[in-house]
This record gives sequence, structure tokens and C-alpha cells, in this order.
Amino acid sequence: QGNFAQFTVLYFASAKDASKVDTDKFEWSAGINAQTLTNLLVERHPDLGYVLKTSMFAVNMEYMENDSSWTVQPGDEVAIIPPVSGG
Amino acid sequence: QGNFAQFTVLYFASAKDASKVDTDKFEWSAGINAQTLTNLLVERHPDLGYVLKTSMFAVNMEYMENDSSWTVQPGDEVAIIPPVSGG
Amino acid sequence: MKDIVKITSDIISLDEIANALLAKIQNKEVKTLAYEAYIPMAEKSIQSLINTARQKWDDLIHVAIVHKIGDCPVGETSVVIAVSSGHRKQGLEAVHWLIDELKVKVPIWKKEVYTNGGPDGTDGGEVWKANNALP
Amino acid sequence: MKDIVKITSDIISLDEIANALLAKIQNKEVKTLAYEAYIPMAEKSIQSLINTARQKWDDLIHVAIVHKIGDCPVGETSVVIAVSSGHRKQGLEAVHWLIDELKVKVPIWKKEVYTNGGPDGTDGGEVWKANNALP
Repeated sequence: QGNFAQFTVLYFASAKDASKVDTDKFEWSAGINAQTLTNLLVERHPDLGYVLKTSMFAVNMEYMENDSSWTVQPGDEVAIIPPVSGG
Repeated sequence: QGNFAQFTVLYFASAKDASKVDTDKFEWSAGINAQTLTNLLVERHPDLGYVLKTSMFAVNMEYMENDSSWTVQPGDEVAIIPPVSGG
Repeated sequence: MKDIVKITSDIISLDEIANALLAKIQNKEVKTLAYEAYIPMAEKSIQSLINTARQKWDDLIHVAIVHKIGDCPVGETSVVIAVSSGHRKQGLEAVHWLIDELKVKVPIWKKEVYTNGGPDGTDGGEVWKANNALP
Repeated sequence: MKDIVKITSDIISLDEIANALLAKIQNKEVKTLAYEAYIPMAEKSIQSLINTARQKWDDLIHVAIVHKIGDCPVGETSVVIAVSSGHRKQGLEAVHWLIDELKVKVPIWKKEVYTNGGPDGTDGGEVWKANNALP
């Protein structure tokens, strides 16, 4: 896999319960936006579909809009952020 | 002194610094209001005059108006309350 | 529901007072809370909230925000927001704003672990909670 | 003036956090504070403030107010106002109101004892402070 550019996905809280993993790696390709990222994630972890409906993406620790204004870059750390409940 | 009705005066903070006592007793008579009480106090403790200009009276732990709407009753506990600074 | 009112010459312990208050809270249903965080992003976003608070209230002097993760039995402190400021009004407003923002923006999650019947009437179970709004 | 930001699995001590914050405050001039109170009236008037707060904010659950008297070195806690409430907005507003009222109405007095030059430029001395308004 070292021959391919990758990006990392982190799963928290209900997303981790659905994916059963803390983190995994995806092969990078150009043009992965919020919608295509959602498709990739559900393909690998079908139970994530419900969680993703109410989650945000954070890329490199910044919240991203839920639209096509951004795409994943090689080496990015993408986190799935279910509704937060700190405090 | 047990033959006379009395009232108690309590001194706090700058009032205590001026009177040099925590508390003392005054002989009660009818009609002692804020003004006559002030006169009695300054007569006994001349240094209190300045402090009383900015203090309140509390009678039996209730703040009193600085007017003649009330008079001291036998057995009352009168406190001199300089500007407070708790907190 | 007797209030605690005390004028004391003893050194005041915040922990003792918090424990006395919390001891009064009946623990009926929720046994334990468990917090999880995306730690580096949580720290970064808390620092970012503090920076914004310092712009909104220029009177703030020192700020401390500490959040518990892992198990947190009901009655233990889960989060502290402490500020010092030149004027207490600014400090109090800043604390209010900081806790409101933290609750909707910082990637920390709370799970309730039930022992005496969950919200659906069953025994045991766990539920991830959600605060008011999406980040 | 570095902020304290911590996500921790340790039990949180309010006293430790308060001490860490207060350790940052430079103690330049005022050496010690000394508080005096008309104790029974102070307790009565604090209870009366709490009763009024419970009418204004019907969501308050528990309230604790503790005030230090006697010597209180700068950096030690002089007063704590702690509330629990169903909604944090009500609790935060009540705390703000309670400290404002306590400072102008409750018969407690603070004296500053100087060691390194008083406010008039002389060494030593003591000054009774006054909060904003008369009771």
C-alpha cells in the first residue's frame, strides 16, 4: 500500500461504535468531496450510514462545510464528528 | 443599670476603629430616631462622626431607612454598618 | 433542599463545596458518564475559543479550561472553566459564553451508562448524548 | 499569560485549578486581606438573597454560598457561590446576580493590609475597602 497516496479516517463515539475501529486508511484519489467520501465510508462500514447523516467532517482538525467546496488531499486526517456532547 | 431599659450598639470595621469597642449599651428612652441616635453615638465616641456620614443603621439585623420613620425600641440591637466590601 | 450558607474562618476548599452540593443530587438512573475526545482537535478548538473570548472581553486576565475524559461518575467534575478578569461582569459573561460554545463546538462526547433501567425501560445499556446544536 | 487547556483522564480538583490560576496573579502591593462580618446578619441576608434568587430563577436546585472571614492572603478563596440548576443559563445568571447583590448588601468588610507601600505611598498601613454602592 506504500505505493499509493493515502488519507486517514478517525472514528469517534457513535461513529466508532458503527465502524468498530478507531481509525483506518483509504487510498487517495483526486476529487473526493463530502458526498464521495460519505459513499466510500458507507461502502467500507455499512453501519455508518445512519451516523453520517448527523455528523460533520473535520479535516486536519478543522470543521468542513458539508458540500463540495473542498476535496480530500493526500495525507489528510479526516475525522467523523458525531453531534458533540462535552461539558 | 439593670433598672433602666437599654439597647445595644454593635460597631464593625471602620466604626469599630473609631469607637475602639465592639459593642456597648445605651440607656433607652422614647423617640430615638436616626438623627438622635447619631447624636448619642457621636457624644460618646466623637471619632464616629465621620464614619456615620457614610454608614447605615441595622436594627435587629434589618437595614433601616436613614430618616425618622422608625425609633429604637427597648432591647433592640442596633448595628452601625459602614459601606460593605465583601466578596 | 436546605441551602449551604456559611461564614467561616477556615480556608475554603472549592472541592469540598462542590462535593457537598453534588452529594445532594440524587443519582436515580444514570450510573456513570464516560467522556471521549478527539484530544488534539479538542485542545486546539478550546484554545481557539479562548482566543476569541479574549477579543470579545478585553478585560480577561487568566483562563483555565479543563475537561475530563474517560469514566466520570455522576457527582465528579466533568469540566471546569475558570477565568480571572479586572471586572467580574466581563469574567462572568466570558465563562457563560465559553461553556455555551464548548458544548456545541468542541469534539468531546458523553456516553451515559445505565444500570437501573435505561431510557427505553430496559436494564443496562449505553447512550451517546448530544448537546443542542450541531457544531 | 499562557492559558491552561487540558483534556485529562485524572480526577479534576477545583482547588488545584484555582491555585494554578491564582499563582499567575502577581502579588505586587497588597499583602493580606482581612475580612470581618456581622455574622448572624450576614448569614440571614445571604439566605434572604438565596430565597429571592429562587423566586427569580425557578430552575435552581441547590445553592451554596461560603464567605471567608479573618485573614485571607491574596490568592486564597474569599467567597464561593455555587449553584446547580436544570438549565445552565439560569444557574449562571443566578450566580452573577448573587455575587452582585452580596457585594452591596451583605454586612461583610474587607481590610487591605499593606507591607510594601500603602496607597498613599507610605510603608505598611491598613485600609477598609468599600464596594460600589451603599447597601
